[in-house]
Amino acid sequence: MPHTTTMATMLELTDVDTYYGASHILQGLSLKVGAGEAVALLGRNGAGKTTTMRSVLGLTPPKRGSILMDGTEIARAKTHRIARQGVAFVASGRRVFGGLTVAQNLELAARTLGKRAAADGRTLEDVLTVFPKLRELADRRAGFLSGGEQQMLKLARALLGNPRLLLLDEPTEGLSPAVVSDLGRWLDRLREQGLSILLTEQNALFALAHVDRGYVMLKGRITHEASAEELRSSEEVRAALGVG
Amino acid sequence: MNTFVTETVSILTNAAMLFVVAAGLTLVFGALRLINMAHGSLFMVGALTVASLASGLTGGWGFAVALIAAVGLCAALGAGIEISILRRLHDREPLAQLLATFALVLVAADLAQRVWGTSDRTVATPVAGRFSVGGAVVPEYDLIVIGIAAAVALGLWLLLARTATGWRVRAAVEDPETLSVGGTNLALLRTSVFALGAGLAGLAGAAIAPLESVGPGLDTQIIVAAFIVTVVGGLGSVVGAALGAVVIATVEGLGTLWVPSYASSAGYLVMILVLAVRPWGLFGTPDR
Amino acid sequence: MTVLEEKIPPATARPAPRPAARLLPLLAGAAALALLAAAPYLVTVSAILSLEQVAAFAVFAVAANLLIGQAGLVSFGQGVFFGLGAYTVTLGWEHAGLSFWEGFALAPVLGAAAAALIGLVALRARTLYFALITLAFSQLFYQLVEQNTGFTGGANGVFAPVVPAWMESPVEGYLTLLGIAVAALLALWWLYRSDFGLLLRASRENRARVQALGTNVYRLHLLAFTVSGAFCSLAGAMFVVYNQGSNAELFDWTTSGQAVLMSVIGGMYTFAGPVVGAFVYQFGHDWLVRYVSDWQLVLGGVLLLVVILRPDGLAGALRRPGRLRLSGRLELPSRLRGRK
Amino acid sequence: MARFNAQRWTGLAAALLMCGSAAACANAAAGTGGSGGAGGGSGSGGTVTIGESTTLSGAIASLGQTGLQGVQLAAADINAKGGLLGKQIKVVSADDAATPATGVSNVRTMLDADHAVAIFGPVASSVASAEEQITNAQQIPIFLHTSNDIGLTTTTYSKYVFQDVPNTVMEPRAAADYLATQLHGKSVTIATFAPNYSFGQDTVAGFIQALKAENVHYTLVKQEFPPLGATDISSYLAAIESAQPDYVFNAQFGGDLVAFTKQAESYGLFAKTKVIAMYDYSVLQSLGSAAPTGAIGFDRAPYWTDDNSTMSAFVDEFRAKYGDAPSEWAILGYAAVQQWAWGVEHAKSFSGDAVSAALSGASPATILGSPQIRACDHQTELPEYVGTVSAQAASSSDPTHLWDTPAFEAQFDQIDYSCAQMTALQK
Repeated sequence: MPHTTTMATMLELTDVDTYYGASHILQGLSLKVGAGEAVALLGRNGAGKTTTMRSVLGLTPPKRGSILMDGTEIARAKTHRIARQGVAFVASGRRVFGGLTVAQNLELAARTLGKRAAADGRTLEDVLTVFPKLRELADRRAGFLSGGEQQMLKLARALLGNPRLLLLDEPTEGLSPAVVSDLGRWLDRLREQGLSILLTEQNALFALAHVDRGYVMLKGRITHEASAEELRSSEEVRAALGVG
Repeated sequence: MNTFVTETVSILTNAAMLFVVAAGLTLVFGALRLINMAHGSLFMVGALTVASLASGLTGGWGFAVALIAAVGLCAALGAGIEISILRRLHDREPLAQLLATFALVLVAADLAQRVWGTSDRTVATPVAGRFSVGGAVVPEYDLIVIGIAAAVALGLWLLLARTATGWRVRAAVEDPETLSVGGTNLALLRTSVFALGAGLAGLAGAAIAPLESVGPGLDTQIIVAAFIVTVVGGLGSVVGAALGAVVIATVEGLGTLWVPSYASSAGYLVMILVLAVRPWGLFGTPDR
Repeated sequence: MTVLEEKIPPATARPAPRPAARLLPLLAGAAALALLAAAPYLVTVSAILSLEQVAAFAVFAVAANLLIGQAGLVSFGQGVFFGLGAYTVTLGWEHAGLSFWEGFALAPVLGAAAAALIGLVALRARTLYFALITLAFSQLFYQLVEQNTGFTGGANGVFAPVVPAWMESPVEGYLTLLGIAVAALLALWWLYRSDFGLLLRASRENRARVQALGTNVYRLHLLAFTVSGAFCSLAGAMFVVYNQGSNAELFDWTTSGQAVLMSVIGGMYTFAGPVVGAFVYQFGHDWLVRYVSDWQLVLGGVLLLVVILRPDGLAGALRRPGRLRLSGRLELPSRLRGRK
Repeated sequence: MARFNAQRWTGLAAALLMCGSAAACANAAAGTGGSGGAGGGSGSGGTVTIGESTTLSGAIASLGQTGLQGVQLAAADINAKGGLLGKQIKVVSADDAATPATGVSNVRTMLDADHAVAIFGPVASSVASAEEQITNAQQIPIFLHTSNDIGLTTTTYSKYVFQDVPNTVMEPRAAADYLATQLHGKSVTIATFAPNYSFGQDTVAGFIQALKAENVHYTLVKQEFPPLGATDISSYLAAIESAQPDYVFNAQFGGDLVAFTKQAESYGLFAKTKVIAMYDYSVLQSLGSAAPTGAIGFDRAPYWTDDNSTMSAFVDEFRAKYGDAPSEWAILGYAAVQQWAWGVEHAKSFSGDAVSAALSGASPATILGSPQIRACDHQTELPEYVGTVSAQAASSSDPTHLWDTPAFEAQFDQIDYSCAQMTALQK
């Protein structure tokens, strides 16, 4: 297991303040994701986990603070520029383009960002090898897929952009136990391939089983930071997260 | 038979014209969630451009050149409007955007009067002939108008169904945020779609110019008709715009035959009836 | 009213205003009223004429804004009721021999009845579809009035000495309209401040929530549409005093659009906004039309600036900062509406 | 707090801009438009003000714009000859956007703020009838030189109203008379086509009535009423075309008539059918070489049919000033100002009562000769002109097709109601 102290930093948030209108959501938030590291962002509903991701993506730009992506400041960049820096996002919920077919969803992703790294990056073929099910569903309208299939499609779409950092927002939400364990396997495989990952989860036990390190958030601030094992065993954290 | 053919061709021509105007409006609504009141102004600019070029460029090719110039000018104007004004209002409620485009209608009316004056102009019909089918007269230019509409319909279908840009436009209707997260430059996409819509308005104006007196007032004449068609078909749906155009043209055409004095109200009645039954139009989607 | 008490954070819900803070708007209102009543003796005749129109349009805009700004229902069809009010007076005089005041009293009743019927259909549509179905009603009425020449006078309208002679002079006409406008605006003010008004604002912010808490939003909106129709119709009847008659264009969507413009220019999230809007728009319009050949260019340009620079309208600028924050939760979130 | 203040300032700036721009432009307009109006517009100094509120924007702006040119030129000519009762005439004008309420607002301002002593007419009849209410109440003469609804001199008539154009009864009657002279008792099929509002309906009804009065043997095969300003009229045209009438009487004017002609041409309607419509100078000029040769046109004051020297001098002057021949709207506007000026000189007063009394029953000299102003309804006894659109362009440099000469001149007493009929309509 690599240690944060020695490895290069992929993503670094420093003293980030983000507002929704007048509400102060992120209050001086700082966190780091190392290159090739998987990090979990834990906390209850409303703690600001999704806002953290939206801040990184430029969807809800921070008012103050710095966000470095592989050394480049992205706190004030446009969302599509951030995506082109190699940040991919798998949102929670049914965020596929329901009116397009599965094939069109995938091709759109491949043609938008895939070209950038086409030489050595993942091709549509590679992704379909990982998710063979999607090949069968190619001509189906994405809106008609099941929750698990949609999750698969969202993940495949994100990977087609050849990201260096993958943001996953509540990936297990609404999935059946079988699909959740599939998801775990895919995550482990992506870690092995050296992808940096930041994921938010309500299901702390799932998250901590597939990451190196974790942060606990409360009311827009980080309250704890530790390795996955420590967090798993900490009574205090378990209580804070409401985990049995 | 005679009446039937004449009536059918005229309904088709009317529908074709309405479709070309409405297609741009509905496309813009789909991708930008914006009702562009200035669509009629761009339509007028298209017609006026052809009218001022037409005297220098004669014949069928001359007209084609003027038509392309009109489309180009309107698309450029559209891009300018989107970048300088509408982009700033994108995150605001739809009413703000609606009023901004309404303000543009006022501005455009006076500017057009400044540039082109108040007198009515005419454009020589590039194809003045006519032929007869089953004893009924069909103007050749009607076929050109129908042809232009068919080309626009085919072009839009190819764009939306077959190209990545088209998929982006459709995806932008559903979930612009996810699209930008995937690396699409939304601002550029919006500008392009608005310019395309404006170009289509210009095309419609240019196509109608040989059949009309071209002068002030064309803008407001067309915009309400375009709204009816777009809303009946469902905002944002190109297929809906086509169907809406046919429905409205048919109702007006048959109304002309059967109840002439109420034909002009028929369009509004149809719109009210459609929305009473399907509050989001025939092919629209309920607002999220 | 549990809905709203939940919505407004307790800290900002109803802070007991300092006595001075409560008195100030009252004093300002009284001063403005005194100024308006004295206006005929202070300003030129042409300004009085504009003021006469403002009196009718202020009622029209505030009534329309009950839907636009308060309930979030952007109607482009309030001209239907404005026109109906005007025609009730003139056609009542012409066909039924009603006096001006009889027609005037009948106008809001007919307006309410028509609004209830139209609302039943129109309110099935939402957001922009609602805007456009109301626009269709506006145009439909316009066409019908213009075509039924025998009954309505067609495009020529009904211009006849229906207004009592003593009201024909600008000063008397204006003072009468001012009195009626103040009474109507007080009634509307009471509605805004009532639970009904609060519920309307709540339904604008979160329709599903209000519905879930047991209010039938469709019925709520139908009631608002009816009330708005009644007051718009009253405003139309007032307009006859200025216009000395009625004409088909009063039904047109451009008339409906005027109410929307006034609300937005003045500020649609406040009660006074549309009144300010009516002032600024009418005076601006009258001056521009009379003295500027490119008046549409200037009007459009200014409108564009207001829309871009002043999302809350001019009334936002005239409001004291404290008040803005006080009602922040309830009145500002439209800005946040874009967020997911 | 700082942010709020910023918003506050932009808001106030916008408000100030609105008022400021209006005021600035107003001052500018007053400064430039008041040509020598140093004495103020009140009529007490060296100037006297007349007002022209008409349609200067939108679809019928061309009628209003040229009408205004006629009025301004007439005032300038009178001023050049020393003015009226020693005063220079100042013309204030405003756009009514074809909306009665705006027309009312304009006229009330012209009367109350500018102290205008006479009002000259709008394009739309609805605006005219609204303005009559105001001028009647304030006892100011109004000269209607464009809108011509018969109702303006009947139901809303007062002694302050002057109708300076052939009215809606006269115009179709003249066309019917001309048709009768062409037919020599032959029976024909006729269709009508008119915008769907009072002007169109009245004109068509008047035409049919006139055909009956002239004992024309006709069969009415089709009547169409498209909406005013309809963009696409092909289905209405198709209906007309399929009825194959010998004649189509069309009550459209201006841009609508131009569009009708273009679309009718594409159906080949002119090959089998003669169209009778207001093919006046403006419409023929817009159509240029696309003019429908052989169609029957009517015009209220075609400059080319009048060969008296006063008219030709006026045409030359108008061309020199505006670079174009005068439309009927310009000619009638000019003549209306001449009438008013004549009335002022004979009454030796600007008062509405005096001018009205002087003009009633008088025959002032204008560029249109000296037609009488009928005492019972203040209708100027103008003829209406009807002609056949020529196959020849006016000249090698001007592609406009005018009419074959000589044109048919329908005399006033042949085409208008009698005074007894008018008085009955006035109630």
